[in-house]
Parts: sequence; C-alpha cells; structure tokens
Amino acid sequence: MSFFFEVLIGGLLAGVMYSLVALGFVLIFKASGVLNFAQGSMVLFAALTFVSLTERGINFWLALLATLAIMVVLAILTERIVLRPLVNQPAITLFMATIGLSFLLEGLAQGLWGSQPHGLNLGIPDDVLVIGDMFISTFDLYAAGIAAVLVGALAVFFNKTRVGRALRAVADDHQAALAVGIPLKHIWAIVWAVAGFVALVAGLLWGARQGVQFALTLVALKALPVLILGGFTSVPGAIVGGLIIGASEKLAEVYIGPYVGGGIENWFPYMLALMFLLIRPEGLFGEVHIDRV
Amino acid sequence: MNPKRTIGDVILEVEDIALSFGGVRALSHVSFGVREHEICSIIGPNGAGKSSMLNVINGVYHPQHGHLVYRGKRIRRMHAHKSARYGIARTFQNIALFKGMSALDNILTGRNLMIKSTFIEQAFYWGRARSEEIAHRRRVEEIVDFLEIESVRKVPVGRLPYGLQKRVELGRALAAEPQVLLLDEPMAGMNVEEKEDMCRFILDVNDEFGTTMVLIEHDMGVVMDLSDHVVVLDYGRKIADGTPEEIRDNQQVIDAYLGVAA
Amino acid sequence: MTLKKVLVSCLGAAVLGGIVAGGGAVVAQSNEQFIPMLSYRVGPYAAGGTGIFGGFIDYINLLNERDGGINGVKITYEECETEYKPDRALECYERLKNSGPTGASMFNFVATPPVYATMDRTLEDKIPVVAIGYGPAYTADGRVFPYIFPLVTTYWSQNTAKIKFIALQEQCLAQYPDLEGKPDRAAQCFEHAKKGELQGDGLDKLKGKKIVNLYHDSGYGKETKPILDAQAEKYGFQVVYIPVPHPGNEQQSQWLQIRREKPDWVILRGWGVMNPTAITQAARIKFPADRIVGVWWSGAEEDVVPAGDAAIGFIAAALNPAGDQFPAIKQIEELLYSKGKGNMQDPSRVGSVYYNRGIIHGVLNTEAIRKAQEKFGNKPLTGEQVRWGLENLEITEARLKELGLEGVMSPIKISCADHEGGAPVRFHQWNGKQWVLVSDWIATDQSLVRPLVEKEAANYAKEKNLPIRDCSKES
Amino acid sequence: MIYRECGQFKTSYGSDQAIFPIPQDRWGVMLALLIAFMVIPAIANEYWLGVILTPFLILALAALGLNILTGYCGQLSLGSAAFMAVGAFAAYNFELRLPGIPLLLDFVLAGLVAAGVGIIFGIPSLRIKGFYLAVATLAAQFFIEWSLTKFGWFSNYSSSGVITAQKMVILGYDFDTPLRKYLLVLSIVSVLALMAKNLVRSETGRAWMAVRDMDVAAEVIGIRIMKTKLMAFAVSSFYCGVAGALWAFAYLGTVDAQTFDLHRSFQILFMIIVGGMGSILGSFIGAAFIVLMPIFINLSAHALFGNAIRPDLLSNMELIVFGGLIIFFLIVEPLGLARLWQIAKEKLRLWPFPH
Repeated sequence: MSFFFEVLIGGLLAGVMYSLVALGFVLIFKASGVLNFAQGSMVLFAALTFVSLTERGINFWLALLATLAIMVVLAILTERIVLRPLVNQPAITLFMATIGLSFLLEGLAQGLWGSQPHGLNLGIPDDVLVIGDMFISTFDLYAAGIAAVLVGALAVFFNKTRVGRALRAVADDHQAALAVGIPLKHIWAIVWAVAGFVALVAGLLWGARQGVQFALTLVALKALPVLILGGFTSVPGAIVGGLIIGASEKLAEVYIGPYVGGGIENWFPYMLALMFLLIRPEGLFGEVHIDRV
Repeated sequence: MNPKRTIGDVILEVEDIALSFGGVRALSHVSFGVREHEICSIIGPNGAGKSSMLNVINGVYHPQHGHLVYRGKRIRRMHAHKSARYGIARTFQNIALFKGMSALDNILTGRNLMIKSTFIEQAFYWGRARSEEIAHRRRVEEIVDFLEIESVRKVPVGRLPYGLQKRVELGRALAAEPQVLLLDEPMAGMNVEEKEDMCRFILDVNDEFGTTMVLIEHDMGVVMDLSDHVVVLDYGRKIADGTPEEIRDNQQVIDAYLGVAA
Repeated sequence: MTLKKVLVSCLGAAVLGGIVAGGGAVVAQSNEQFIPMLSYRVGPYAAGGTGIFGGFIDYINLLNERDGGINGVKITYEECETEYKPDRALECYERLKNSGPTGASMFNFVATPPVYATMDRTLEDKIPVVAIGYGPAYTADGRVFPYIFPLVTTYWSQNTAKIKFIALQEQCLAQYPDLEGKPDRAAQCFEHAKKGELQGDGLDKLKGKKIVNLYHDSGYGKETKPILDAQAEKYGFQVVYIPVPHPGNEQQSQWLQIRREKPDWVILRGWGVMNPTAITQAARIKFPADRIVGVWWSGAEEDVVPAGDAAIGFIAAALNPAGDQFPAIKQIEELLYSKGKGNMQDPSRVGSVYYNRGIIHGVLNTEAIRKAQEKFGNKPLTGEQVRWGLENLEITEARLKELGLEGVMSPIKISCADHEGGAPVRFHQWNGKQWVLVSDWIATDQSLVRPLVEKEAANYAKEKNLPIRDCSKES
Repeated sequence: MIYRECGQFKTSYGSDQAIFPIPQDRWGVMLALLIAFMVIPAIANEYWLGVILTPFLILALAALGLNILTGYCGQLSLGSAAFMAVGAFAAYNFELRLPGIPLLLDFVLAGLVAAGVGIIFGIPSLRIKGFYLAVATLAAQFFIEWSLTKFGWFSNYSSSGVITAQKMVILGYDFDTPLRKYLLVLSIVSVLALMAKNLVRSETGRAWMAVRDMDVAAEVIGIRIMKTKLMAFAVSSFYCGVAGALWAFAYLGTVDAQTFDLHRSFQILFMIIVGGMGSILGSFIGAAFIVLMPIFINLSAHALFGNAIRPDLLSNMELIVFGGLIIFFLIVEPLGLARLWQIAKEKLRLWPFPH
C-alpha cells in the first residue's frame, strides 16, 4: 500500500512540474487566444541564457535578472515585429507565427550559446525524504513550493493590479477592451514578458532535473494534456490538471503498463484527457460556451 | 388569387413548449399553430423568446417540455437535420452563411438533400455526380435570377454587403424547396429600398410556391402588411395570437410594447 | 504590394536556382579525395553531432595541415546539415555522392535510420557506408552487405562485453565482499584485475542475478533484446525490460518499478536527455550509480554533466576513452586551434568522449583510404576502391602508436565476412569531473553474436533476394 | 492581357461547372502535368527525382489529406503522420501476408486501413472542437506510434521494429529506378489530387466547407454533421495512408514507427498553413516551401559563406532564416501562399488596367 502512495505522491509532484509549463501556455492563450507553439522554445531559450551567463561567472541573482531582462526585451520585440502586424488576424495565423517564432528561438538559443547540455545546480537540496518506507524527493517538494508561490503571485497579479485587470478584460473581449481604452499592444507585450518569466522558472526547475539542453523544448508535450484537462484559459485549471495528469499517468504506467508492454506514459495522458473531454468538452475550468444562432 | 395560396389546415403546431438555459427561462409553455400556406409572424420585444421559438421548431434547441406536431405527426424531440428532411428551412438573425464559399455554392448546399450520387461518383465526377451537379446548378441559377444576385454569384459571401448576404441566405433556404420557411428578422438592418425588395421576395415565394412562412420581424408595418396571422411573445410567454387586426387592438400587446408594468 | 511581389518572386527564383546549382555541383579538382560530412549541429542530437563531426573534421584537417593529406592526396570535405532526420540525410547523400573528382569516398551518417535507408542504394552507387558503433548489427555480415561497415563494435557485441564487465564486478565482489557499497569499488576491482588477482571471469556468478534493461522505447532501444535474451539463457540471469517513452525526460514510474524489482544491475540503453534523467531518478530511489552500466550513447560528458553529483560513480561502455593527452590530439591543438582553425565552437570540448569518437571516425576512414591506395595507387579513389580498403583494413597497435593515438581504440581487423572487427570494449566511470577507465579492453563474445548476425543477415538476403558472397574468392 | 475572363462565354452550366472553368487555368494545369510527366523526366537527374521531387510529391499528398480535414472541413489534426504510419505498415503487411497482391490494390487497401483508423480517432470530433480537438488527435499520434513499436506483429517481429518495403512491381514492370518511382508517385498523386479537386467542388466538399464555416447552419439545411466529419477523417486518413505507403515503398525503402513521429505531423500541418488552408494548390505550394526551403537555405548559406563562418552558426542560421521567413510571409499575406497566388491572378485579370 505504501508503494501505491509513493507512486501517487511522486505523480502529484511530477504533475506540478507539468503545470509549471502549462501556465505559460495559459497566460498567452488567455490574453490573445493563441496556442503559443513557441512556449517550449522559450523555456529552452530562458534556461540556456541563464545557465550560460552563470557559467561565464556571473552571480546567480544577477544572471537571473539579466535573463529576465532579455526575456522582456524578447517579449517586446515579439510584440513589435510579429504580433503587431498581425493584429486582428484569425487565431490560426497567430498560431502559425508562433511556429515561425519557435524555429527562430531555437536557432538563436543554440547559435548564441552552443548546443551542448549544461548541468544546472540551483542549490535546491536533492535528497530523499524517507517516510516509513516511502521515498519522497525534496527537490520535487521545493519545486512544488515554488510553483505554488508562482501561482499565488500570478493570482495577485491578475486580480489586484491594474495591469492584471486590464489583462482579464482583454482576455474576455479584445474589441471591448480596445473600446474602453485599454492599450492592447502594451498588454500583449506584458503578457509575453510574464510568460517569458514563467518559462524561465519552468526552464530552471526542469533544467535542474534533466540538464539544460535542447530536449527542454519537449517538455511542452507534457503540458498539452494538462491544458486540455484544465482548460486553456484557467490558471487553477493548469494546476489541478497537472496534478491529475501526473498522478494518473504514473499510476497507469506502474499498474497497467507491465500488462501491455510498458511505455504507455506518452499516450495515456492524452487518452485520459480525451475521455474527459468527451464528458466535458470545455475542460475542467474552461468556460461553458453556448452557441447562439 | 393563386390556388397554392389558399390557406389550408394547421400544418405545424407547437404545444406547451418550455425551454430554459441554466436557470434562465426562455420560453414557458407556449402553444400555437401555423396553417398551411399562411404567413405567420412572431413578434415581441427583445428577449421575448422569438428566436428561441424558431430554434425549437427546427431542432437547434431541445425544449425541456412540450412537443411539436408537424403534419399530424407528434414530435417530442426535433433534430436540426431531421427538420430539413421534413421540409422546414430557415434563415438566421445574424446571417449564418458559409463565409468561405461563393454565393452559388452557398445556395447549392441548400440542395444537399436531393443529391443522390455517392461520394465515389463525386470523386470521379462521373455518372450521376455530373448530371446532378448540372441539374442542380440550373435550379440554383433560377433562384439566383429570382433574387437578382447574378452579378455576385461567384464572390465569396464574406465579401458581400449585408443586404446581399441576407438574400443569399434566403436563396439557400429556398433551394431546399421547403414547405415551411422560418425567417428570423429577414429585414433587420436594411434600408427602406432593401426592405421593399425583401418583402417582394417573401410574398412572391409565398405566392408562387405556396410556402408556409414563420417570420420574426420588428418592423410593425411590414408585419401588418405581410402576415395572415400574428403570435406575440413577451418574456417567453404567449400573450396574444390572432389576425393582424386583432393584434393591433390587443391591450396586452400594447402594454408589452410600451413597457407598462405587468 | 510591388515590393512584396518582387521579394516573393526573387525568393522563388532563388530557391530554384539554388537547388539546380546544388543538384549538379561537381567540382572538378584533380588530386583530392572527397569525404562528405553529413553532420547535425542543431536539434536534440546536436551535442553528439558537434562533438563527433568536430573531431572527425579536425583530424582530417590535421592530416592536410601536417602531411598534406594522405600520400599527397588532399582530403576535402563538405558539410551538409541533416538535423538527424533520415529524409534530410538522404537528400545530403544524393547531393554529395558525386562531389569531388571521384565522388564520395564513403558516408558516415552517425545515425541509424539513414543506414537502413541507404542499404540498397549503396549497392548501386558503389559507395560504402561506415557506421562506427551504431547501425543494424546484422550488417556486420559482409557477405550479404558488401558496402556497409558497422566498424569496431555493434550494439550486440557491445552488450556481450557489458555482461562480461558485470560478471567481472560480481567476481570481484565475491572475492572482496568488503568492496560492496564503496565508492571506489569499480576502480579497486580494476586494480585487482590488473594484478591478475581475480580468479575467473565471474560469468558463473551471474546465475540468479537480476538485470533491468532500461531502454528508450524505439527501434534503437529494442535492438539488443535478442542478444540479451540469449545471454540470459546462457548464463542463467534474469532480464527485466522496462521501456522509457521518448524523449525520456520523465522517468519516475520506471524507477519506482525498478525499486520494486530490486535488480542487481541496471543496463541503461539511453538517448540524450533520457540519460541524465535516469541518473537523477536513480539517486532518488537510492539506487547506486555504480550499478548502472550505460551504452556508449550514455557515456559522454554531455550525458552526465546535466545530472550533477548524482552521476558520480555512473559507469558506461566506452568506444574510446576521453582525454586530450594523446599526441595526435596535442598536434591538433597546436596546428589547428592555436591558429584558430579548429572546428569546435568550444575548444574545451577537445578531448571529450564525443570528440575522441570523431577522431576514431577520422582514423578509420582515412586509414581505409590509405589501405586502398596501397592497391590502387596514390590518387583520388572511387567509393568502390575505398570499399576494398575498408574490407582489408587492419589497424595494429604499432600503427596506432605511429598515429599518436595509442589507447584511443583497440587494434582492429576487418575482413570480407566480418565488417565489424568485433573489437573489445572498455568501461569508464564518471568521477564528477571526468571519465576514468575502470576496465581493460573486454573482448566481445562473438560465439553468441556471430550466429545471430548471420541468421538475421540471411533472413534479410532471402527477403531481398540478395546474393551471398563467397569470401574465399575475394582478394 | 493574357489571363482574361472577358470574351469567354459559357454556353452551358456543364462547361461553367468544369473543373477549371477558365481556359488559361486548364491549360496551366495541363502544362504543369506535361512538364511533370514529360519534361522533368527528360532533364532532371537522379538527385532531383529521387530526393527532391519524390518526397515533395509524397508530402504534398499527405498535406492534401490534412487539408481536406483541416482546410476544408475545419477539423484541426496533429496526427497526420500517425495515419501515414498506419498506411506504411498496412501496405507492408498486405504485401507480406498476401503475396502477389497487385501493388495498386495494396496501396488502396493500405489507405482504407488508415481511413478506418482515422474514423475511430475522428469520433471525438463530434463533441470537441478547435485546439481541444487538435490536442486530442495527438492521442492518436502517440498511441499509434506506440502500438507499432510495441507489437512485433506489425513489423514481422524485426528486432529493431524497422520494416523494409517490398519491391514495387506492377504487371511485371519493376519500379526500381528513381525515375520510375517518381513517375509512379506522380501518377498516383495526380489522380488523387484530381479526385480531391472533384470532391471539394461537389456535394461532399460543400458539406465539408459548410460544417467548417458554420456547423449549426449546416445541420439546419440537412447536412449530417457526424457523417460529414467522419467522412472527412476517412478521406483525409486515406490520403495520408497512401502517402505513408509511398514514403516507405517509393522513397525511404525502410521505415519504422519513429519515421512518422510528431515532428512529421507538425511538418505537414506547417505545409497547409503556409501553403493555404482549403486550397488544393496550397498543399503543393506549402509542401514545396517546407521541403525545399531548408535545403535551399542550406545550399545558399554554404555558397554564400562557405568556410567563412562557423558551421554551428550556419546550421542555426538555417533555423533562424526559416522561422523568419514563415513570419515574413504571414505578415505579407496571412492567408498563405496560395492566397498570394490568387491575388496575383486577380491582378493579372485586370492588368494592365487596374481600374
């Protein structure tokens, strides 16, 4: 039985890591209705920039600030060069643009910093907490804590600040937001900058687990079923979705996997999300949409 | 008067229809009947449940209570594609055209139920596929002529002005050669000239093919001119049902429109 | 709009023009031997691509710089980016196969899928494909695959050496039980072995042991199953197969399964990000890193550095040891890097595992050309002639010493029937800073591998209706 | 003054309903086919035929399949490569287990198997839409990839899961050279493209577009949403399946499940969005852009800079330029390259008197 709980807790903690990546998608989708294909590349770009700076002897906090600044500049450039000319275009066009952006960022990141993997030590203890005969990773606990703080901060940002309120208005209705004088372009730049910050945090935590390397772009694949489950527009949805996906995929791999040859973790979350969608097509926290004719 | 235009028996009845979304009541226990060949108007203030009523009739919404009777057949739950097979066609308040397709193709879709060829024949554009395509095209060209939209037939409808889009939508509904035609505010947002054209089309259709019409319209003048029969809804309830003259004098209707507290 | 139109049409024309030029580009230069470089420097495999092709190209430039090529024939190369995709690789193959005065000497894809895709083409194009330490194992049967050379050691051979290495560790532990759990166990055992103190190869100690084969869930990962099964049967150990779905950046459930299985050893058949993830996860179930033995795609600096301290003690197979102490590499640093002519973007990677594997690529390919020149003369050679060189390639200890690369690889001899050479394998251990050798060259078990190779090759020949060469008639 | 509609009068609806109502278009297509069938074989070398044109045609076919589903019927899918995989493995297994089966029948059966699988994975589209559906089709992608790797039967128990396509022989004629393979692929792609064009201009296609543009209205005029969507999934998967079979048989020769990974699905999606959604021509233009552009950039980068800059930088510049071009084209024309072509044609119709 304790093995079951160990799998469950491990899965929930892994789920938090998925949520972190999913958050970046949610932010941008909320503000602009775009599934940002470049999110994985942003994670890579941020983490690679940070780790390359620290390896050049720059102080941890300074590097963090510098990376953040670079992500903000990147967000502003993205808004200026990519999004602004495409304002009022259909979502699919913006989606395409993010595809182009992802190629661009991957080339830029590897061109600037090289393609070899880096180790990343954040100073977070990676020990094993032994409870009974269960092993729980302290790193994962810390990561979960950081994710919780991040979500909390985002909640405050969305609900308490002026920018946050404007952002929610934009998410509800672009045209209406424009009409009441909310500067859409600034909002977009801010959202992309915040998404860049989330990408940086996700990149650092994932990078500390698996190294900072190109494969970081692939963590986005883990976030997609979380998004479906939680809904593309909901911050709490990303968290709850992540927890559900994390726990269920681990339990499935351990308890069902051996009977079908294993390796089912890639499709199981998608199947789960699919089953779930058939019952609730708008996701866990997505808004119900009534077709009016 | 054209024999087709002679008003016959009740062809469509709605009985005790109740519909709500979440907790919001859209229709409460509405009943009325529409007779064959007549033009029946549903009027009422905004939010009275008029569009919802049409949506119930052709199966877009499923009421929680009540049923339809169509040509003597009791239908508890109408489905949208089934209503088309019964010969009920429809236009929408906020134009529901297929924006990526040309006017011609939009109207052609109205004839989809009459296509007999299989998709294999269509893939080879061979046999029935070819002959049907040409036959239906001929019929659609007649509608195009009738609606006077020859010049825009190959333009994607998304690029057409509003008034023309409304005509194309009417054309699509007509292409199905319906027995009952539901028109949701066919003249909304039109100028006087366009309205006159549209009235003429509606009357012509009704005259020539004897199509039964259920119409939602805000312009009282139009309603009173066109209709054989008017149903008035307010807050989801039916408050009056009768000839235009009867409605004109109905105190409840006047109150509803003038907003007197009930 | 006009500007846009002009731009668009210019682009279109440029695309066409560029491809026409590329398709027909044949540069006629007299005394040059052309080697195509189908490198991949972007994407998830880039770490391996930049290292191996960096070493390969540096070695060739060294020959050109120092000796003026091979016996006066200058070696030229052209890079073509494949992004590790078989279709891009195939495009590069077709683009470059006729380049140079005599066409491509050989192809090194450093990726398995293009080897499959070119198996038939090589017969027509008469250009050999060299696959050093990868590719389908059964192509080692040169009677069926005259143009394919999975040189040094295939995955199957490597696996037999791995089991032997594990057996040696068991033997050592049986004799010196107090080494159990010591961080320097493998090093100590190596010392004992060097002194000849180990009594036996330990293969009998494998009976009843449990080995987990943690593999990348793909063709590459599955490939060693037949040979592992054969060994399990022969030596009486138990293998548990646990797949890791691509890309392998999440392995919690796999390692929980391993925790439940309580194996004696874990074989890590990993790829890229799967390796550091496996190592960090192992630490979280307190599975000792020195009981994990990786394949040589798990045994480079790039595979362990990201795992941090958790990787200390991790053991992997080594096609080649790391280090820049070898004279030839010293010369590369002198002749190339000091003049800014080196190929590596980051010169500190010179002497890394991947880089040295690139050096081996350089050695084997150029030595084959040299061998072929003995027969066909010191002039640019065709792929077919180089093929003869590869088939008759022999690199002795003495030759390696001459090349300044003693110890980078073991001596190897290729023959018509054996395109692999069945070279022995060494194992090295990560100490947190560098890879340290913890075994001598361990011979592979060809008595197990060869019959499997011949069986699969015969199947292939039958399916494809290919002739089987009679090697006694080859010269 | 060449591309003109005036002065051409249609005397029957039949001729106005013809596949290419404007003669210049008809001639253009004829000319393209003539060049593809006669001129290219005469002038192109093996490099062109074998590794540029053949894969381009096959991927254009897959893009056409996806365009039917996504461009015409509005159902976003990220699983096209998986259906290619189904086609490839099905074709291999039919050849293996029914020796002597005619090649073309084999391809058709492979397409039908893919269509069947496509219908199964299309069922969720009845409830979910847009990006939700796209992500749901990823389930198909991963599940199919996993099944083909996991169950040895599909690859005839080959140890590495790699299948080797059989020889392509039709009535004793061996399609073994790049030229012959190219001609076979070209014929199949031409026929299927023609059929696709026929489908989208007839009832089936109109139903697809109606569902795409406004499903409620489509249902109200009697179009069965379920049948229409599943038909689109079936036809689309059929095309992808045939493309997959060709990829294995006429191009790579050996494939495994990973040949048709998510990356390939994305590549095909990029083709239709760059080329133009809901356009047959767009599928071809998009495939040309996505397949040829990286090769062109690779070539021109080497030609321009050669050894002057670091090879690492060169490779990364390819990515940057490629990504930049996608963005550039979007800003120039958000509706894809096919739309750009259409605008050019409309301008040409009016040229030289634009007003």
